[in-house]
Amino acid sequence: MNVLKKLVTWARIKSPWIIHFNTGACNACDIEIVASLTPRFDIERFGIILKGTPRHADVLVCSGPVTRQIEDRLVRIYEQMPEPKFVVAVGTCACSGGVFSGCYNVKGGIDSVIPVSAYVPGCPASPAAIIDGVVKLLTSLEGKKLLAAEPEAPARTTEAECNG
Amino acid sequence: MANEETIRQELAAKFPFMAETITVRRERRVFAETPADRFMEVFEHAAVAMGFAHLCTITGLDEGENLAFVYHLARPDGTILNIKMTVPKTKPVIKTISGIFPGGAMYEREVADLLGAEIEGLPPGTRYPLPDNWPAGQYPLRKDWKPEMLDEAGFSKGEMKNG
Amino acid sequence: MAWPLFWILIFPGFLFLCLLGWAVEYVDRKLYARLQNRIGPPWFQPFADFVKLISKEEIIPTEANPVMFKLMPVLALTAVLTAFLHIPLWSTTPIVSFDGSVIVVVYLLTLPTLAFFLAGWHSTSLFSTIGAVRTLTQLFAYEVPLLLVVLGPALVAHTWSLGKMAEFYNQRPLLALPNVVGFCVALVTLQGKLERVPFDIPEAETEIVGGTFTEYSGRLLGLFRLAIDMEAVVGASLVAAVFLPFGLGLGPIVGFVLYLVKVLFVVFLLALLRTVTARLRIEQMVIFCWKYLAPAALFQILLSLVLNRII
Amino acid sequence: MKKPGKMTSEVLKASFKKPATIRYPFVKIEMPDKFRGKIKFYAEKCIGCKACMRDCPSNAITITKVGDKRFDCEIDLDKCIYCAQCVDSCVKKALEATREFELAKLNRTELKVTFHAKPPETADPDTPDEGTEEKPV
Amino acid sequence: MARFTIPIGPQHPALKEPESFSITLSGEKIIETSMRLGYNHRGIEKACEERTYVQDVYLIERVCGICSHSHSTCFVQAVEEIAGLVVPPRGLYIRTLIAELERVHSHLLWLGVAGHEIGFDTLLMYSWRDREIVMDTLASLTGNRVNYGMNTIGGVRRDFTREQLEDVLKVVDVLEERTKYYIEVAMEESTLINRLSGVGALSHEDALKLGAVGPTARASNVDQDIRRDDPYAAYKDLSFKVITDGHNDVYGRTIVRVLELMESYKMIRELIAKMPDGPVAVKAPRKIPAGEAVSRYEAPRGEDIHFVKANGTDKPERVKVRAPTLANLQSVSKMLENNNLADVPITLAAIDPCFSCTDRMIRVNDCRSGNKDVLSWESLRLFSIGWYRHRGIDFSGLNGKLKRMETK
Repeated sequence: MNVLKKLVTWARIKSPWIIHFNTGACNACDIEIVASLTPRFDIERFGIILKGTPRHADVLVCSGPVTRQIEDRLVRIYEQMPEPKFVVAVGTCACSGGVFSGCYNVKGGIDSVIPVSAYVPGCPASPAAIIDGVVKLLTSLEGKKLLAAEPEAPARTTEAECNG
Repeated sequence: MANEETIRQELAAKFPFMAETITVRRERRVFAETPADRFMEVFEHAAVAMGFAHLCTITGLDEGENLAFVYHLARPDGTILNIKMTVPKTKPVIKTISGIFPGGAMYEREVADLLGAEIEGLPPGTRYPLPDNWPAGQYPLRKDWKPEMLDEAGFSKGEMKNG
Repeated sequence: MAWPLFWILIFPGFLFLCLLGWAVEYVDRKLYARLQNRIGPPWFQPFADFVKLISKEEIIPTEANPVMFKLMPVLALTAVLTAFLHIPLWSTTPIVSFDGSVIVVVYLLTLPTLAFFLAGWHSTSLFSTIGAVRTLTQLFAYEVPLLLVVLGPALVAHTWSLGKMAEFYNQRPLLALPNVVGFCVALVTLQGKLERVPFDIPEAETEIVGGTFTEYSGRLLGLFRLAIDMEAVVGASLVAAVFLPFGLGLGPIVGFVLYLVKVLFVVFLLALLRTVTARLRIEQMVIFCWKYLAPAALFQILLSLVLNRII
Repeated sequence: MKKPGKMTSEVLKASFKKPATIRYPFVKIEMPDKFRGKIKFYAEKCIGCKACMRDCPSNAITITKVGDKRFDCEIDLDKCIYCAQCVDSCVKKALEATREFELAKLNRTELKVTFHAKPPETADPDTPDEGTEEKPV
Repeated sequence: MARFTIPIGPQHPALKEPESFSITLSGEKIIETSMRLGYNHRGIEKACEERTYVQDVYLIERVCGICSHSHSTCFVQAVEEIAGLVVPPRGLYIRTLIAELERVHSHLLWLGVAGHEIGFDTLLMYSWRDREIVMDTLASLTGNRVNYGMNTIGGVRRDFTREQLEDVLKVVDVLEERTKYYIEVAMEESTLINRLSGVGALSHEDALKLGAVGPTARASNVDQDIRRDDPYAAYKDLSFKVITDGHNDVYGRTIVRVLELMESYKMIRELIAKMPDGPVAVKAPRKIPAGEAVSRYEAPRGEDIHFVKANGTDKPERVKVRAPTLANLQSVSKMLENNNLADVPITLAAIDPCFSCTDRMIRVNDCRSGNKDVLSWESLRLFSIGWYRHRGIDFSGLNGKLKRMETK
């Protein structure tokens, strides 16, 4: 049976589909994320595709400190993603709120709203650093057995409103 | 420094009551202060007659017991005229200038949101920049306001959820 | 004996089609990336995508009708599989051969499109309903030229069975030459059937962010993508069997290699078409099909009738 | 009239050219030499004036006194914005911006880097060896 | 004609920023729009009052990710004016050099995004590939691809050696070649011209009345450029032409931005040629004496204005930042009038919104069927591409032509 587990974990590592979400960032990190798709860095060689809908995506790439107005939308997008899902916080603002962590309208890093699997510090995190972060996240999956969906998120049916 | 001097003389001649407040800080920068009630007159004269055709922005200041607003007007030749007027915090009402500068409406909404000024005659529109569910009566840019005041008003920051 | 089971499950059946489908998807994505001066995915990417999707949690929207929601991918898969049994791969006799198998194959190839429509319709999210409606409008546009163009060679061979047609052309390969126009039209309409750029209007990245498969995720999405890959293989081998029928019956090994070369050649042309063109809009696509493809197909039929007269 | 196949010659040519992709994780890339990456701390140079703590825009650096003339420094890589203002503010040049940019970590606690000062008895004032950088377990 | 309102949302998890527009349509024509902004409001001005001047330089620099040098220079100039610091000439020259390099990378970025908005993705791939050259130069000069951190109160933090400046000259030659190529595309390509001209019209008077700034205003014949009218840093010793254009529409803005690139290259060469020697910064006191100052800066998107009030302590009393995009946003509703829905993406992209201070959400409720459709930015973009392709303006042919020009 663990051959099957190994196979599934291998498959999850080799085909991580990502969805990008900007939670109030100064946009330097978003430009670097898009730059990693252009021919010079080309993350498709890792099997990574940028998907438009949370339903199809495995990895949620977030950039920016979470402002108050964005918070509920971030949670809604996170909930629409099927298990097992991961969150990569790109840039210092996403990791800890960065320079804006004192401002009144900012909640702090992404992990103050949703659980984060990998942190890529940098202001902005260069495309190479983002690729390094994603690769580290993927190689770490080899260790953990991720066959069954996490217990606390049982397969559930959610109301099919349009993706937020 | 010549044309700044002419601006000063012209303003001083037209509005003697504010003559001494007009100062020329450096080239292309003229600062002036007017009482609140005479402000519209001076503003209109500057914007229309003296050719200050571009309203850069409106800065709101919290000066202890009253609120001050600095209107930055720019002329194509680069000179900026900054007209300051103060209004008591108890009755922070100012008249809108979106009649002359429709673009100014957004700056006025920002001042109203962040400093709690009431703008008379402002056309209805969405609030900027604070969220809709922002507790009323909280004006972030006031000196006496602290971010913690938000939490008392039940607008909590949420605790740390670390995966 | 268990021959039929072997045929259905292993050889020209499910397993073979799966492997060939993934190989075709890999060739397509790699070529697409290389044409954009990028490296492109590794060779095992389609297999990894499939296994990952199968192991993911699937979310079924509450308003959606769960039975239909789950049934559609299976319907699409079965239709494509049964169609594959009718197509002569390298020997002139396909597994199932009867008079009229051409019509049946073309009909079976439209079933997946209906499955996509019903899937989009039943997942009730607004995105997918718009996507589903577009799948149907597109179906009407490319279906007629495809059918006409496949019937051309059948007329010349005086038979409706794919097996006999392959035999007929095998003896007189030269007769396949006038079918070139038909071959091009078949390629373009196959591109439409597989919903690939320039005809990927109902697909995920179209005008509506979700497209037909917005609400699908996990296993069902994996099955749908497998069905589309298989449909590509079946479509390519149908076009190869009808329009490039030379070299059949030279024994199993040589025949098999020749068949693979033919399918990869057709896939290469499809990938090229996908890189070169930009995405059409729905009205333009319908106009394009009726203004250019249908007349070309009719011309092909005329040519076949004239040929009929001569020989 | 739109001619769909116009790009064919160009696209075929592109497929024979070498792809413009640098294979990053397998081929190491170097940031230019004056790049502002992870900040490094030299414990023995520090005099504990805390100028860096005052000037850090996101208060990511904390200096703690652990003995006379011995200071530990703790840098939060997830708060730091890599502006290297601390390097400029430090009068004793005890801080330096390295070129290291691959700082991604899987949990946030690993992003706290502490530099410990040398233990007193072996501390030899004139040998400028830098403090041990010990990563939290 | 059925009149119905299209609120535009939700935020699309792609490149675009959160923003909310509500557009009233009659049939295809847009009658009026209203904007809901503030999704990116982080409360920077309040945070500035709680930090020292040295820290504020880095906080203000991160207001917007693409024009970070603009904001930090503007802020630092205001503080220097209050404190009466005179920045040594070499420091001013370096500051202006980085400013122009940032304008180059920002305009190239915009060119790609504009191409992407109208379905001409080849332009996106090409301009972003060339942009990588500028980004590498900036990384080797200033130590970071974006957020350069060059400015400090009283001057700049780094000095450049002769070789570094030589490399910049080489890079500028390569980029000038590429930009001539883009000008050729922008000027001649009929499909590009059809798709952009007549869209998002803003007359000269409206531009003045609504306070449009930067390339958006200059494309409506408003001859204003802070670098010439209110020169700061080293612009008074530079000779350059202010590009204005009479098209009053998106096509004019494209021309203005592309030609401005050429001007920037000339300025960079002049700056490096005339670079004086000497120190690059002067020691700044920690406590800035009481006073107030207004400083302006010509950011790639327009006039960026900062008002700083100091009260003698080491923390500013008040910092007011008005990003150029806020001024341009006023004129967007005027631009969108009697255009059609398909023109919304390119009109919005044409003011090159400095992403982090605007937000975009698109929500379509169809009055007839009554169901609420949420059209994301991406789908609105594709809708507009298709809508124009239906009218014969389409880019797939163009992609090829541009690529062939490229390989000639």
